[in-house]
Amino acid sequence: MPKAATSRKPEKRANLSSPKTTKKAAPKPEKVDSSTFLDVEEAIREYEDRKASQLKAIKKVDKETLREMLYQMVLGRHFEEKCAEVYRMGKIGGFCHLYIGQEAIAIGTMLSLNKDDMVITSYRDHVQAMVKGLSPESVMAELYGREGGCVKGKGGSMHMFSKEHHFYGGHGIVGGQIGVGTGMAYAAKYKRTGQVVLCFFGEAAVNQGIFHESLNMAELWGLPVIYICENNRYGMGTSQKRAMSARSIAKKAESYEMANEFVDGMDVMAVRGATRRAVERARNESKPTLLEIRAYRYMGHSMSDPGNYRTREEILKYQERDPIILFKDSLKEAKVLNEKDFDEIEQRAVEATASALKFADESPYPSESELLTDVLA
Amino acid sequence: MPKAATSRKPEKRANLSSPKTTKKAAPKPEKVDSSTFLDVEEAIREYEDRKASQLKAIKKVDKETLREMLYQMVLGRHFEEKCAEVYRMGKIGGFCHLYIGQEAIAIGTMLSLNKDDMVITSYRDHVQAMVKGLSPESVMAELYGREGGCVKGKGGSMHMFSKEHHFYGGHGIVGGQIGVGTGMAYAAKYKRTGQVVLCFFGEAAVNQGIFHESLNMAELWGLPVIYICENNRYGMGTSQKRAMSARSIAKKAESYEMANEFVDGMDVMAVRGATRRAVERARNESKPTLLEIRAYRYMGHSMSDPGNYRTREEILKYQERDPIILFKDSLKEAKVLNEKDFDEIEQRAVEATASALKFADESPYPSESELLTDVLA
Amino acid sequence: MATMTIRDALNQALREELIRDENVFIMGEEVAEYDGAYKVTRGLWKEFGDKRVVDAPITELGFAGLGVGAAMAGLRPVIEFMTWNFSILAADQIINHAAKMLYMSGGEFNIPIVFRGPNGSAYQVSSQHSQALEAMYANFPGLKVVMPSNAADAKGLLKSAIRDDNPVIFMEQERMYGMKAEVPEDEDFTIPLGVADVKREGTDCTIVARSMTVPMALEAAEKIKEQFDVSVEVVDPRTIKPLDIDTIANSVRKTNRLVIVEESHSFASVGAEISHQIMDSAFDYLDAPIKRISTEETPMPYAKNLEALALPSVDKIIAAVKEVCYL
Amino acid sequence: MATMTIRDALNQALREELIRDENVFIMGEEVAEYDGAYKVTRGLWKEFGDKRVVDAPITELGFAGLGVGAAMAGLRPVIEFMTWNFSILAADQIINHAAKMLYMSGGEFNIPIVFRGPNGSAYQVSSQHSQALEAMYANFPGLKVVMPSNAADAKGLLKSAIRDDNPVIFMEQERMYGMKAEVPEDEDFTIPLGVADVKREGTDCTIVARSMTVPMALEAAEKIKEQFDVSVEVVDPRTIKPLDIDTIANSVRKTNRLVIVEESHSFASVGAEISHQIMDSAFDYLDAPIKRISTEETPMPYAKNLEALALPSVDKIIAAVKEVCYL
Ligand SMILES: Cc1ncc(C[n+]2csc(CCOP(=O)(O)OP(=O)(O)O)c2C)c(N)n1
Ligand SMILES: Cc1ncc(C[n+]2csc(CCOP(=O)(O)OP(=O)(O)O)c2C)c(N)n1
Ligand SMILES: [Mg+2]
Ligand SMILES: [Mg+2]
Repeated sequence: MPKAATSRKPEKRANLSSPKTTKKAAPKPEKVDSSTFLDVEEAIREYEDRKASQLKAIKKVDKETLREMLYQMVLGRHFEEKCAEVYRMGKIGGFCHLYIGQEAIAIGTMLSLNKDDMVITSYRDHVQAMVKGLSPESVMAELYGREGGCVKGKGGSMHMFSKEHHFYGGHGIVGGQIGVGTGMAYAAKYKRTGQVVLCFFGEAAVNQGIFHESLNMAELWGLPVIYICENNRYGMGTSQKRAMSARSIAKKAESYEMANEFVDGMDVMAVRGATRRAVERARNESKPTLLEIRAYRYMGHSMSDPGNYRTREEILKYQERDPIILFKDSLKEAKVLNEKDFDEIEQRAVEATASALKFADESPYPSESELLTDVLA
Repeated sequence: MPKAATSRKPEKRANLSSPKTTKKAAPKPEKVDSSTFLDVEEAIREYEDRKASQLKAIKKVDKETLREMLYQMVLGRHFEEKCAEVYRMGKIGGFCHLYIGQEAIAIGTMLSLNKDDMVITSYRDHVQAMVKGLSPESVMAELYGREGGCVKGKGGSMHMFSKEHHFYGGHGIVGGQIGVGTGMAYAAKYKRTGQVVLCFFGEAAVNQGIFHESLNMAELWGLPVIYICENNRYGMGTSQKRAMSARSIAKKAESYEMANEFVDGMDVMAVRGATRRAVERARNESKPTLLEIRAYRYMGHSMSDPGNYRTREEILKYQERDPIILFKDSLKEAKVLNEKDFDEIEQRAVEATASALKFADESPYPSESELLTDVLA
Repeated sequence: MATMTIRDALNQALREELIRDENVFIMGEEVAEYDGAYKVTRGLWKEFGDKRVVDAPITELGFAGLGVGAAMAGLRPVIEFMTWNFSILAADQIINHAAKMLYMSGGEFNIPIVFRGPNGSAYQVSSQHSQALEAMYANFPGLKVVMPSNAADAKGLLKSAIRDDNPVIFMEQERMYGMKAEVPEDEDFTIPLGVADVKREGTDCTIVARSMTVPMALEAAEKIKEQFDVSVEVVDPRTIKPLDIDTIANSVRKTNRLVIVEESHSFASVGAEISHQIMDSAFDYLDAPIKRISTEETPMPYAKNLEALALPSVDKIIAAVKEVCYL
Repeated sequence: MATMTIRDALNQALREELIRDENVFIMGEEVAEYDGAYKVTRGLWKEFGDKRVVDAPITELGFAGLGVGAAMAGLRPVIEFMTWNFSILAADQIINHAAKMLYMSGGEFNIPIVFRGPNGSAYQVSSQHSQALEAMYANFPGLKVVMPSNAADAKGLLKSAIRDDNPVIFMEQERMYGMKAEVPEDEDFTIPLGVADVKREGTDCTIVARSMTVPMALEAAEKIKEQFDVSVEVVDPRTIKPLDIDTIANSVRKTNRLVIVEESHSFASVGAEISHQIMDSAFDYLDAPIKRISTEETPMPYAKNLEALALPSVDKIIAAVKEVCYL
């Protein structure tokens, strides 16, 4: 069971929500600035506030949906923790960017889409792919570089794709998918399919020129695309503050006279609500939206990360606000589930991940003839 | 004598300020939208307002400077009109982008710089180059592709340069100079030279990614650069409205928390004032500014331009507001000069241009050995 | 057959494909209301309207990326670069996205897109506007590269490019837009990609030329025939990638001599590739080293006399043929 | 002499040049506080501070352009691309601005800048992160292109690149950062750009290799000596442009056989250029067609087995040498 998903209201101690990275450590005073201090009073206040607003939102949604949301979050967390484990065993190669801490974004945004709505994202794509419908098996086998992977082992961690599930990848060039996603929305409008596009990227990608070029075209031509900036506070080792002159990313939309919203990415229901408003705007009015959803990346940027650019205290501060714990507590309080239901959910996630690992392990390497196929259609 | 520089207060007739493109023509109703109608009442009102504010500004500046400003504007106008003439005779090749209508920008921004302040601009660079100190001879000879040109005939119309005059070109890739200009400011700050950079570009260049990338870095690192968007309303045949989702370019600076100002580019004193404020900010506080200076391009984008994207009425509307006529009238009213002084100024401009043409005509073609020099230092 | 310019042939190809397939659309700077900077898209916006012929902001990377995404989602974009020089800004979307999408998605998403526009020099447009970029793009697997040299080829190849399921780099030449030739009128006239064309038969020396250098090579061949009674064969690969090396090699096996002419910088050029492949596949047939005429290794100067010196010319071709024929 | 890794040799070169010339500064993603994505800049930010070692936002085009402007105005920037793959976004500033500035300004503004970073494949980093781009950049006049293959060369060449008054494309290889060799300790140790190095002498066959394929070629040469008693000479051009073709040609005139090995796509590659130039300058000395081993013509696959197949290898080199030696 993924420990971080343990249901507990924050208490006055530090190693509460307990992924490995948060084990209590001697503070490194030279790196700590006041904004990163762990203020437990504040954590509790925030927790109560979030829960209150989450509870309100929960009331409007059916139980099945809510339980599925929690399941997907727990699966995402558990799957990624296992990835880290098997990566260290050498079963996964290359880069491997984990999603731990950001689950509320993928689940909150995607679970109320239509099946044929299109999604595109960066290299941090495992959980996005699964929420969009790819099986954990096909994702894990891809990570292993095996024939059973969703793209036959040719893409790897950064390049999950599935036409069937309208999942358009999995892209490795920071910002590149912002242009491509804009084009997908162009096609949807052109063909009047009624599809909308969710286009995900990190906050550091916002500095790339293509963000600017794409938003201008999307607003100019009224494209049904929702630009979702997953602001996890860092691009590799560089905090937003050190890379961006402005504090608000959402407000950058105003340069294009585009609708925008700032969203609390620790609250899956807030994410869901904002996305639904944006989806409506896209679907009914063919208008784009920029969402800045603020969350936090618990793990390193990829599996090799010196971690010297932030403090343990800072990580801890955000883990105190874990989106899974919060959502579980809310659902319990709202009587959507009890502890036993939660255990079952966790069990399902554990089994799904185990099955994925087994499938991946047993899947053969791609045949050598694959080297030269798919170069041209 | 350049007709457009004739001193006359707008009257209730159309072909007042009279470059060839404005000859009265049958309106093309299918292309006219209300914003382009020639409202003569409004033109007069605007003229009076501008003159009133210009007169105020004039009072604070010495006569020599004011006369030099007028001279440079008249020279710019006349020089460019001659370029058009000799281009049609085949003496200039390739592209040739004229500055007619925008003179208040180059002169208003540059004439109160320090000598060693740096300037960089696009392909529309003849007047910028001359205002920064290059001789009309060396600019015209460059247009002719001759040895006596400022870059020995290697660059042509789009690529004027002079290290001596701190003129950094003359660049042909839309937006490219925004990145380069940012770097020049980086060097000035690095070396603590006290120089500031004026970086010019058109309003269509604002859509390019490099604008966004550069402004972010400039604000993030506090670079002494003034980004000057010469908003002449069109990028080739595309109006701002058809290429940009937002109306205000100046406000785009807010995406970077950068200082900015919208400036009336028909009023050379307004341009001068805004630039001086920005230069002070750059020089004393090492902070960048974005200026949007709105003017109008009277001629085609380059010498080959079908002109089918706008109406004669629209051109006329702006020519009624000619910046040279206005400035001349203001100076007369302020008793800075009389008609005779103006005739002398015009005479000087005519002579300078004639001398430039003669020099260019007599300058030899570059020697063949130049083909392979300057490839590597 | 009708006689028309390359410009009109391209225009016809675009028009026919717009009619044939409603998923085809054209996007680029000034392609619509302005009728195209070089008038290749003349009249198309009037006929097909805002949806099918779209003026883009000056954001090459952005609209190339938009094209890639639109292609992924089922459209067949034709993206015009006003000139290929500006495509360098869009190279990431062409090279890292369009070219690799099919492969890295394990065959899930092909990218049926055409990037087109004039390539190479024009008339004194100086360093930043005169580059030929075929070597750059042909280096990357996943792209096809096409360079027509006359009106019929221009039409037939462009139609094939639009119907192709892969990203195609389609390179025209501004100096050639006005050149006329006969063009078949059949709406299903296409020329398959990947097939070279022998533009002139000969027995003593092969010239491989492409784009603007094909008419030069033909002129040189005539003059050489007259002056030296040497019979020159001119082969135009038409498609640079995939390259029809067999047609070239067969020619060389017959003539035993090869001159390659290209309007492109020489270092790691397409000419170098042809030279290497011929050396590999017809080594024993070569009676002289392969000679290559490229644009001089310098950014393009503006001055008229220097520009002329920098480019390939009929005289340079004649000199090269004389050299390989030991004349 | 001290034994050190290529990573440390590069680091030393940077450090020494930062000390030597206060106009030198380093900019790139994660080069400062993070110590460099691949640790080439380790410790430099701590030692030289925010002014000299600068973390840039992820805006390749922007900070490459900033570098060009800073160079115009008198600094000597060293711009790191985290990998060369990302430089494609910056290509316009490299190709259209840095490479052409001196020429189009008629000699007024030279651009003393180094663009550096790892080039080519790493370990299973898939299609968008595995490209080798030397052919692309070497095609454009106005750029120098350098590719070291051992620690001493890495240091000596990087110091020369930083002191050079032109834009230099400096390409490292991630797989090689940990390789050790002896490196002179003299602070004025430099290796001139444009001079090839014979890494191993031999009489029967020449291999031209660069970057990662040099150690492969040396290993292959040893094995060939053992197995077939064939003596292989290995030449490393080190600088791709300007290319020291004379050293290669002299070797071929001695051995009469040439194999070119490159970790790069083959079409219009640097290998093609070397092949053409040798054919041109040593045609009569060649006893067999020149053989070229390149990366396979496909985007890089992720799967370990496929990645290995795609790349050059010692076995492929041995097979090629056998072929040209008719063994
Ligand atoms: C164009 C480009 N530059 C640099 C990189 C290397 N890189 C990969 S991810 C990354 C950080 C991106 O941060 P952000 O956009 O915030 O997304 P996050 O990783 O936080 O999800 C960097 C620098 C890249 N892949 N592409
Ligand atoms: C990257 C690039 N794309 C396209 C062009 C062709 N082009 C030259 S000028 C121009 C219009 C630019 O308009 P704007 O920025 O408003 O400047 P203006 O010409 O009005 O001064 C275009 C499309 C170019 N030179 N560079
Ligand atoms: Mg981030
Ligand atoms: Mg404009």
